[in-house]
Amino acid sequence: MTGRNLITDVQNTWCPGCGNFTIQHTLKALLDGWEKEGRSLDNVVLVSGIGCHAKIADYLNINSFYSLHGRTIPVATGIKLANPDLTVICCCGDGDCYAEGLDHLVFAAKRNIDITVIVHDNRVYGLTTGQYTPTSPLGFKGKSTPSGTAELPLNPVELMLACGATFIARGYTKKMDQLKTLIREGVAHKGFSFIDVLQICATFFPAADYYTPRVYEPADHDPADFQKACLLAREWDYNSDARIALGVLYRKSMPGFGERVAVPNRTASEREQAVRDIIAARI
Amino acid sequence: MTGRNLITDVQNTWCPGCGNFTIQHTLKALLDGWEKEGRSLDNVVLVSGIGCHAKIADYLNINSFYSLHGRTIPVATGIKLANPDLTVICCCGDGDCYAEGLDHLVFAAKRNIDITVIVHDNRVYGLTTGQYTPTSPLGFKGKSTPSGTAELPLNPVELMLACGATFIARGYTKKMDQLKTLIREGVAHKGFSFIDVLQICATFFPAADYYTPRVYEPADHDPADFQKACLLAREWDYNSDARIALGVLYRKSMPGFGERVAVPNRTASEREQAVRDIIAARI
Amino acid sequence: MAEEREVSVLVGGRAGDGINNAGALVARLMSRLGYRIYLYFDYPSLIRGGHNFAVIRAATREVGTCREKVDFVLALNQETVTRHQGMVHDGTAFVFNADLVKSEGQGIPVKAILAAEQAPEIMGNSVMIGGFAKAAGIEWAQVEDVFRAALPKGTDLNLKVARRAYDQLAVVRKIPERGSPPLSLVTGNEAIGLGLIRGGLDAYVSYPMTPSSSLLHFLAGEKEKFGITVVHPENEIAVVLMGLGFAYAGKKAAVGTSGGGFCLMTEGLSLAGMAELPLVFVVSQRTGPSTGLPTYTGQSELQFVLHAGQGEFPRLIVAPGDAGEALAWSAIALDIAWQFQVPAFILPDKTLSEGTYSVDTAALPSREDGPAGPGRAASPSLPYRRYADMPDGVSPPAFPGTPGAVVKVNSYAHDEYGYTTEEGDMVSLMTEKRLRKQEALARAMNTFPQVNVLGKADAPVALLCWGSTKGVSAEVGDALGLRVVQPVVLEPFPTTQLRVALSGTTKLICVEENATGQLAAIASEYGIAVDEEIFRYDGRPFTYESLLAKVQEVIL
Amino acid sequence: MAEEREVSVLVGGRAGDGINNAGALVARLMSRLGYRIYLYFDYPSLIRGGHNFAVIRAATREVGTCREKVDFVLALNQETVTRHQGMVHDGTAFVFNADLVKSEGQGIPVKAILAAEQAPEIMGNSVMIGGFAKAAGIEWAQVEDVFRAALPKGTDLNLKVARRAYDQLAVVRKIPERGSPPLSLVTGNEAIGLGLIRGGLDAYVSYPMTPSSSLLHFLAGEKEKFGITVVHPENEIAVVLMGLGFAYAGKKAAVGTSGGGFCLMTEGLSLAGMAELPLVFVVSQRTGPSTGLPTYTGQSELQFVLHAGQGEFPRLIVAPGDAGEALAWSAIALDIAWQFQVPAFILPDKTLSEGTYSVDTAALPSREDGPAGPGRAASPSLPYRRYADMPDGVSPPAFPGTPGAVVKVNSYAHDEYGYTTEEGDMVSLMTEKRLRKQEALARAMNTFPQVNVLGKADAPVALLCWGSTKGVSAEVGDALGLRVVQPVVLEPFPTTQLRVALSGTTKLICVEENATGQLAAIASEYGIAVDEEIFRYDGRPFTYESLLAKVQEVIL
Ligand SMILES: Cc1ncc(C[n+]2csc(CCOP(=O)(O)OP(=O)(O)O)c2C)c(N)n1
Ligand SMILES: Cc1ncc(C[n+]2csc(CCOP(=O)(O)OP(=O)(O)O)c2C)c(N)n1
Ligand code: SF4
Ligand code: SF4
Ligand SMILES: [Mg+2]
Ligand SMILES: [Mg+2]
Repeated sequence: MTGRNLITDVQNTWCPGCGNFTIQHTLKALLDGWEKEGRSLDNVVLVSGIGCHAKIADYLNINSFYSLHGRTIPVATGIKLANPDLTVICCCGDGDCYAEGLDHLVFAAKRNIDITVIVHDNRVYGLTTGQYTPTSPLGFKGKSTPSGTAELPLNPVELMLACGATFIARGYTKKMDQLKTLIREGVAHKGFSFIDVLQICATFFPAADYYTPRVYEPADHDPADFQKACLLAREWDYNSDARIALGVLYRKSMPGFGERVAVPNRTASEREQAVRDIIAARI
Repeated sequence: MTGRNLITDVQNTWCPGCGNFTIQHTLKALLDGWEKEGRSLDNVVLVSGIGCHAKIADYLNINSFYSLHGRTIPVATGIKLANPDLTVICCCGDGDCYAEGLDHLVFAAKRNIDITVIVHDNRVYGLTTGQYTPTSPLGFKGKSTPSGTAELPLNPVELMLACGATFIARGYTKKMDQLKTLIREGVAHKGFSFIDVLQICATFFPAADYYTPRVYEPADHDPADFQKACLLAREWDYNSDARIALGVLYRKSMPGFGERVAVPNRTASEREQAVRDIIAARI
Repeated sequence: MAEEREVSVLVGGRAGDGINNAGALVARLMSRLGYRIYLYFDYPSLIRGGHNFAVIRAATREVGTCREKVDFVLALNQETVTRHQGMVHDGTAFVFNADLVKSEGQGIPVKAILAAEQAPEIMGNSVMIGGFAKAAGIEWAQVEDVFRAALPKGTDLNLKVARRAYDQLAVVRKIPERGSPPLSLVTGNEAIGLGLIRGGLDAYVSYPMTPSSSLLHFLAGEKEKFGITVVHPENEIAVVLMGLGFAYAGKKAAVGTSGGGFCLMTEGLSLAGMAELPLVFVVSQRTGPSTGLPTYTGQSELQFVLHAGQGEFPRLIVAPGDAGEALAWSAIALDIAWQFQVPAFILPDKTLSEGTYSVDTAALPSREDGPAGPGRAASPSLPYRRYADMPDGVSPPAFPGTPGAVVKVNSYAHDEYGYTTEEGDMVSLMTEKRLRKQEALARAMNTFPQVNVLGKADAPVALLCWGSTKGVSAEVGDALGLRVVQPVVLEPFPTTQLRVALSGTTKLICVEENATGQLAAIASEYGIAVDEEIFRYDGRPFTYESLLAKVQEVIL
Repeated sequence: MAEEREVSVLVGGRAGDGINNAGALVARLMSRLGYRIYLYFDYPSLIRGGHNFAVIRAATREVGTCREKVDFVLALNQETVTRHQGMVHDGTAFVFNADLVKSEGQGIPVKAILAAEQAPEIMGNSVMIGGFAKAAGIEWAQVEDVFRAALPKGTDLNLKVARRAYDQLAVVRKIPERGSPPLSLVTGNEAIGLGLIRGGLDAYVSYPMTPSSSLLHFLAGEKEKFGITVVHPENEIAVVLMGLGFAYAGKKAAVGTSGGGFCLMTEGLSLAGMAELPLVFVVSQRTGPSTGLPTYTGQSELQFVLHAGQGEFPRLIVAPGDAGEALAWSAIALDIAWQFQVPAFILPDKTLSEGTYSVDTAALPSREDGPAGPGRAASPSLPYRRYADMPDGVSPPAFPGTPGAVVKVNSYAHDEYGYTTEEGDMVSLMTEKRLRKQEALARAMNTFPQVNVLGKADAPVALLCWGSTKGVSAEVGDALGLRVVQPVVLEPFPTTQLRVALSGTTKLICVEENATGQLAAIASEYGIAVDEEIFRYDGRPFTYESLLAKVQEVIL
C-alpha cells in the first residue's frame, strides 16, 4: 500500500512536550522515506509493549502488534523467525525492557536476531504515573519510593556491550535528525540493533535541562572499536554527572540467529511422507 | 545447634564424577569451620533452584529453601530483607540463573543485596538430560539443538561487571581449596557476591580435559581494578580457546540494599495508633 | 434533589486537572454534613488530556454505587457539560469554570480570581470547590475546616481563592445538614492496606499495576509509620518469590497486582501451596482479557484465582464488598494465611480499590490481643519437622534462626522433614495432609459470618452478588423488596452458610460484572442453581438504575 | 502366562542403564508377534543410579495400562528382583545379569559375553535382550529384524553378543505368535508431534520440562524432515510470546511445557484470547503442586488450564486417551485453533506423553486436502479490519505482508481495526463477538465425536474418565460389564454428547488421577452429577487391578 496516511485518526494522548512525539515523527519520516524509495511498508511491523511509549502502535498506520508489558522482544523474535522478509521494529519502554522483560533483551542481543529495538528511555514508568525504573538515578522519588530509591541505575549501553549486541546506539528526543539516522542505520543493520533513546517525560522526568548541555557526539569515534565503546558507555552511568555520548557507539557484523536456525521448506506431501516414514519405521 | 552432622541421610543421586560433590564438600568444610569458630549455623540459609545442583538442599543439614527453577535469587532477597542476621547462600544452576531467571541475577547485582550466589555452571541443563544453556559454546549439540546451537554463549563474568556486582569470582570444581577461599570471601563480603563455578558435568559436559590445562590464577591481580577485571573477564569468552582466569576478579565496597531500605521497628500499639490516626485524619 | 435524603455531584475535567482530588474535597464537604459517601472516579489510561470525572454520592444510608442523575455538575472543561447531558435533571445545578466552559448555571472566572490573589494555576480547583460550597449552601466554616485538614500546604492561599468564588456565587440547592457525626473517607485500597497492617503485616512487595498500584503507593508512603518493608522489584515473579522469602523467614508479607501481573505469580502461588508458606495476594480486578481496560472494572478473575497454579492445594479467597469490609477482612486474610500456612487472596476490583467509602471506625474490632494463630512458634520439638503430619494438617511452624531447628521447605514432594521424596506412599500422605488442612481451614472459616444477607432478608426472590456489587445490589434489593445474598468468602466455598442465607428462596438472580457468570458456575458446582444471570462487562460498574432495570426485567 | 492372550515383562536396572531403550526393544519384539503393546517407564528425577524400570504389556486387545503381575523379569540390577517381588507370580520367568544379580531363573554372564566379542559395555543390554528372546521362545530371525530396525549403529556386533546369550539360554515361557500384522509403536509425545505436523505445524517453541521435553527433542531431531522451525528460548514467557509472534505472522505454532512452565505462559494465553491469535499449548501434566514429582503422573491441571489467564475468552481443550487419539486430535486442535483464532490445549499427562502404544496407521485419516479452516486468507477487503465483527465472531485473518492490509493486533480492548478503545459500547461489542465465537466453536466441535463410549455401552453403571485413564477404565469396564465414558474434548464442554453417552445410567463413577475430582466438578457445574469418585494421587497410574478393586468397592 503506497501513499497511505502514516498517522492514524486515533486521538493522541501523550502529554504536551512528551518526547514520544519526536520518536513518532522520526519513524514517520523514515517510513515516508522508505515508501518514496519504493520499499513496501506492508512488510514493516511495529511491536510495542504497554506504557506511554507503546501508544505509538495506535498512532502509526502500519502493521503492529501491541503486546504486553515487557514482552515486545520475544514477539518480535517470533515474527522475524516466521517471516524473514519482514522488517521488525520494537518500541519498548525502559520499565518494559529493562525491568519486566530484561532477559529477553539480553537474549535478543546474544542471539543477534535481526530486529531493531528502540527503547523510549524516559527513566520512569510513565503510564502507571511515575514510579522509578532501572535507569532512574539513585534516590529518585517515585510513587513507590517516596523517600528515594535504594539502588543505582543500570547502564543499558554497558549491559548490551557485555551481551554481545552487534549494533548499539544512543539517541535523544531533542536531537531528531540524529535519531533518524540512528534508527535508519539500526534497521539497515543485519542483526540485532539496540537504540537507547533518552526520551523526555514532560510530566514525571523532565530532564531536558540536564541532558541538553551534556549530550555530545564523540568526534572520530570508530564504532568498530569495542574498548572505546566501553569507555564511552561508562563515561555517563545514568547516575553521576558527566558528558553523555550520543550516536552509534558500537557496531559489528556477525551471522544472525535467523539464518542459523533456518530449515528447508517442505511441501505438505513431503511432510506427510516424513510422518508416514517415521511411523513405518516404528514397526 | 552445634556438632550436627552436616550431611543428611538423604541418598545422594549425583553421577559419579559430578563436580557438585566438590561444591558440597566445600560448603561442608566451610560450615564446619564456622561452627568451630563459634558461629551458629542456625543462622545460615541455603536457597537452591531446581536441577542437579539444587539437590544440595537435600544433602546439607542446614536451613534450606528448595525453590523453583530460576528463582533462587528473589527468594534469597526476601529472606535477607526479612532477617538481616541470616547468612543467605544461593546455589543456582546456569540454566537456572542465566536463562530462566537471568533478570533476578542482574537486579541482585544492581541492588547490591547482601547474599552470595554460587552458580554451578556446568554449561548444560543436567537434570532435564542435556540441553544447551546460555553458557554452552556455539554449536553445542544438546537434545533441543541436535544440529548445534545457533548462538554464542553469554559471558556471565562480563555481564556481572556491567551490572555493578561488588564481588565477582570464578572457581572450578577441580580446584577445591581455591573454591573454598572464594566462597568464604564471598560470604564475608558485605553486599552482593557472585561466584561462577566451572562445574564438571560428568554426563553431559565432561570438560575437565579442556579446563584443567587452561585455568590459572592471575598473579598480582588487584580485584579493585575494574579495567583489569574487564580484560580478565573477556580473555575467555566461554566459547573460543583461551586461558581461563580463576579467583576473585573484582571487588568493591558499597552500601547494600538492605541497609538502604531498612525501616524503624514499630510495636503493635504504635502501628495500631498509626492506623487510627490515618483513619481519623480522613474525616 | 432527586430524593430528600441524598445528593449526587459530578466533577469533570481533563486528565491532569486533579479531578480525583477535587472529587475528594467535595466528598469530604458532604461527609462533614453527616452523609454516607461513595465516590466513583472514572479515568482513561493516560496522563494528560482525555476526560476524567468523579461522581460523589452522599446519602443517609450506606452507599456503594452511583445514581444516573446528578444534582450538581462541577465543570472544569466543556466536555463535562456535553458528555454527561444524560446525567442531568431539571434541577441540576451547574458550577463551571467560565474561562473554559459555556453552560447554564453559575460560571466562575477562575483565572481572574487566581490573578487577584497571585495564586498558581493548580489552585484553580480550590476556586471551583469554593463556588460549589456556596451553590450547595455549605457554611464557610465547613470549607475552612476541610481545607485545613486536606490541604496542609498553602492552605491560606487556597482558602483565599476559594473564598472569592464562595462570595461571588449564590446558593442554588442547599444540601441540608444531617446532624449525624461525620465518618472517615477511605478508598478500598487504603482499607486493604490498613487491614493488613492490623493483621500484623511486616512487608509489602508489589510491582505497579492498575488498579492495585495505589495500595503500593499508600503503603510506601506510610512505611515508616507502620515499620514495614515495602519493595517494588524488577517484576511480578520477583514479587511473589520475595514474598515467599519473607514468609519462610517468619515475616508476614503481602503482594499486590492485577490479573496480568498475577499470571506471573501463579508459579510462586503453587510453590506457596506445596511449601505451605503463608502469603496474602491482593489481586485487584480490571476489565480483561489481557491488557484490556486498565482503568476500568471487572469481576472476571474469580475462577482464575480459584484454580491458578499447577496441582491442588488449599487457599482462601475473600472478596470484600466495600471499604469497611476490606478493612476487616484483610486482617482476617492475613491471620488465616498464617494460621493455616496457606496462600490467601483478597479480591477487590477497580470499583472497590479506587472508590472512596465512608467507614465507621466505631465498628473497627480491637486487635489488641495481636494477630491470631501460631504465627511465631516458641521452641519446636527437635529434630524439627517442618511438615510434621498433624491431625488438622497444620504443622507447627519454625523459622531459620530458631536454635537447633533445621528448617527445610521444598517445592518437590517431600517428607515430614522437608526432604525430597518420590515414594508414592509419602506423596499420598502429604497430599492427604493438605486435604485435611483444607477441611480445617473450611471449619475455621465457618466460625466467621461469611455470607451477608441484605435487602429484605426473608424475601423469596434473591440477588446473589459478590465483591463491589454489594452496595448496588443492596440498594436495588431494598427498593424492590428482594433478598440480597453476598458471600464474602468464596473459597473454601461457604456452602452451608450460603444455603442458610438462601433458604426459602424461589428464584435466584446472580449479578456479576463479567460475561460468563463465574460465581454462578461455582455455586452450581456446589448444587446451588441460579435461575437468572445479570451481567455487565463494559468496564463500568452497575449504577443503581441500570441494575434496577435489569432486575425488574427478570422478576417480571 | 497370567492369561492366554497377554504377557507382561518387567525390565529393571539403574538409571543410566538404558532401561527405556531395553524396554522398547522388548516391546518391539512382542509387537512383531502381533500383539498390541503398552509400555510404562518408571524413573526418578536423576541422571545416574537410582532405580528405573519399564513394564511392557503385550495383549491381543488394545491396552493402555499395566497389570500388577508380570510374566518375565529382566533384571539388570539386584533391586529389580528385590523391589518388585510383589509383581511376581508362580510362573514368572527370570532372566538376569549374572555379574550383578542373584536370583532364581536364568543368569547371563554379560561381562564374559561382551569380552568374548570385544564389545563395549553399553552393548550389555543387547545381551540381555538376546537372552530374553530365547527365554520367550522368539525366533532368532525376529531378533535380527528388530535389531536391524532399532539399532542402525553397530548392528552386527549387537547381534553377535545377543546371539551368544540367545544360544546359552533355554526357552521357558514361549510367547505365541498372534498372526496379526504388527503395528507401529509410538509414544504419546511422538504422536502429538506427528499429529501437529499433520495439522500443518510451522514452528514448535518450547523450554525443556518433564514430561513435555521428549516432544521438544523429537521435533528438534526431525525438524529438517518436517521443515519446521524449532526454538528453545530463554524461558517459558519467551516461548509463548514467540509462539504468538509466529501466529501473528501467519505461521502455525505450538508450544509445549508442564504445569510449572505453563504458569509462566498464562499471561501470553490471555493475550492470545484478546488478540485472537491461534496457538496450540501442549501441557503435559505431572504430580503437583509446584515441582512435585517431575517424572510421575497426575491429572491436576484441568481446572487450571480451563481458567488460566485473566479475563474471559474461548479456548479448546482436548485430552487424548492414548497415542492414537493424540495423533488424530493434535491435528484437529491445530486446525480448530486456526479456524477460530483461539488458543487450543492438548492436555496429556506423564503416562501418555512417555508411554508407548501400538498405533494403527491404517486408521490414520488422510490429510491430503490440507489443513482445514481459513488459515491463509486470500486478499482481504480493505481497509483491513483485523477484528471485523462477523456473525460467528470469527474475523477473516490476514498477515503482515499482505498487500494493502494494515494488520493490527492488540492486547488492549480494541475496535474492529485493532485500535485501542475505552468506550464501553465497543468493549461490550467485542466481548459479545468473543462470546459468539465461543458458541461457534462449540457448534463446530459438536460435529466431531467428542465423547468415547467404551466397555458395555448400555450398562447402567458408568465410569467417567478422561485422558490416559481411558485404557485402564476400558479394561475394567469390560471386566465388570460397565459402561465407560471418556470425553476427549473438555472445553467447550461437550454437554450434549456427554448426556447422550450417559443416558440411562443409574450410577456414575468418576475416575481421576488427582485428589479433588476436577472433571467431576466441571460435570456437576453442567448439571451432570457424579455419584462416586475414585482418585489416585501418588504419581503412579492406575494399574488394572488397583482400579478394578476400587471400582468393585463402590459398585457393591
Ligand atoms: C505484567 C504487567 N505488570 C504491570 C503492568 C502495568 N504497567 C503498564 S505500563 C507499565 C510501566 C510502563 O513503564 P515503561 O515501560 O517505562 O513505559 P512508559 O509508560 O514510561 O513509556 C506498567 C508497570 C502491566 N501492564 N503488566
Ligand atoms: C518453570 C520451569 N521450567 C522448566 C523446568 C524444568 N527444569 C528443571 S531443572 C531444569 C534445568 C536445570 O538446569 P541447570 O539450572 O543448569 O541445573 P543443572 O541440572 O545443570 O544443575 C529445567 C529446565 C522447571 N522445573 N520449571
Ligand atoms: S507521562 Fe511522560 S512519557 Fe507519558 S505521555 Fe506524559 S510526558 Fe510522555
Ligand atoms: S547430569 Fe551432570 S550435573 Fe547432573 S548429577 Fe550427573 S554429572 Fe552431575
Ligand atoms: Mg518509561
Ligand atoms: Mg546446569
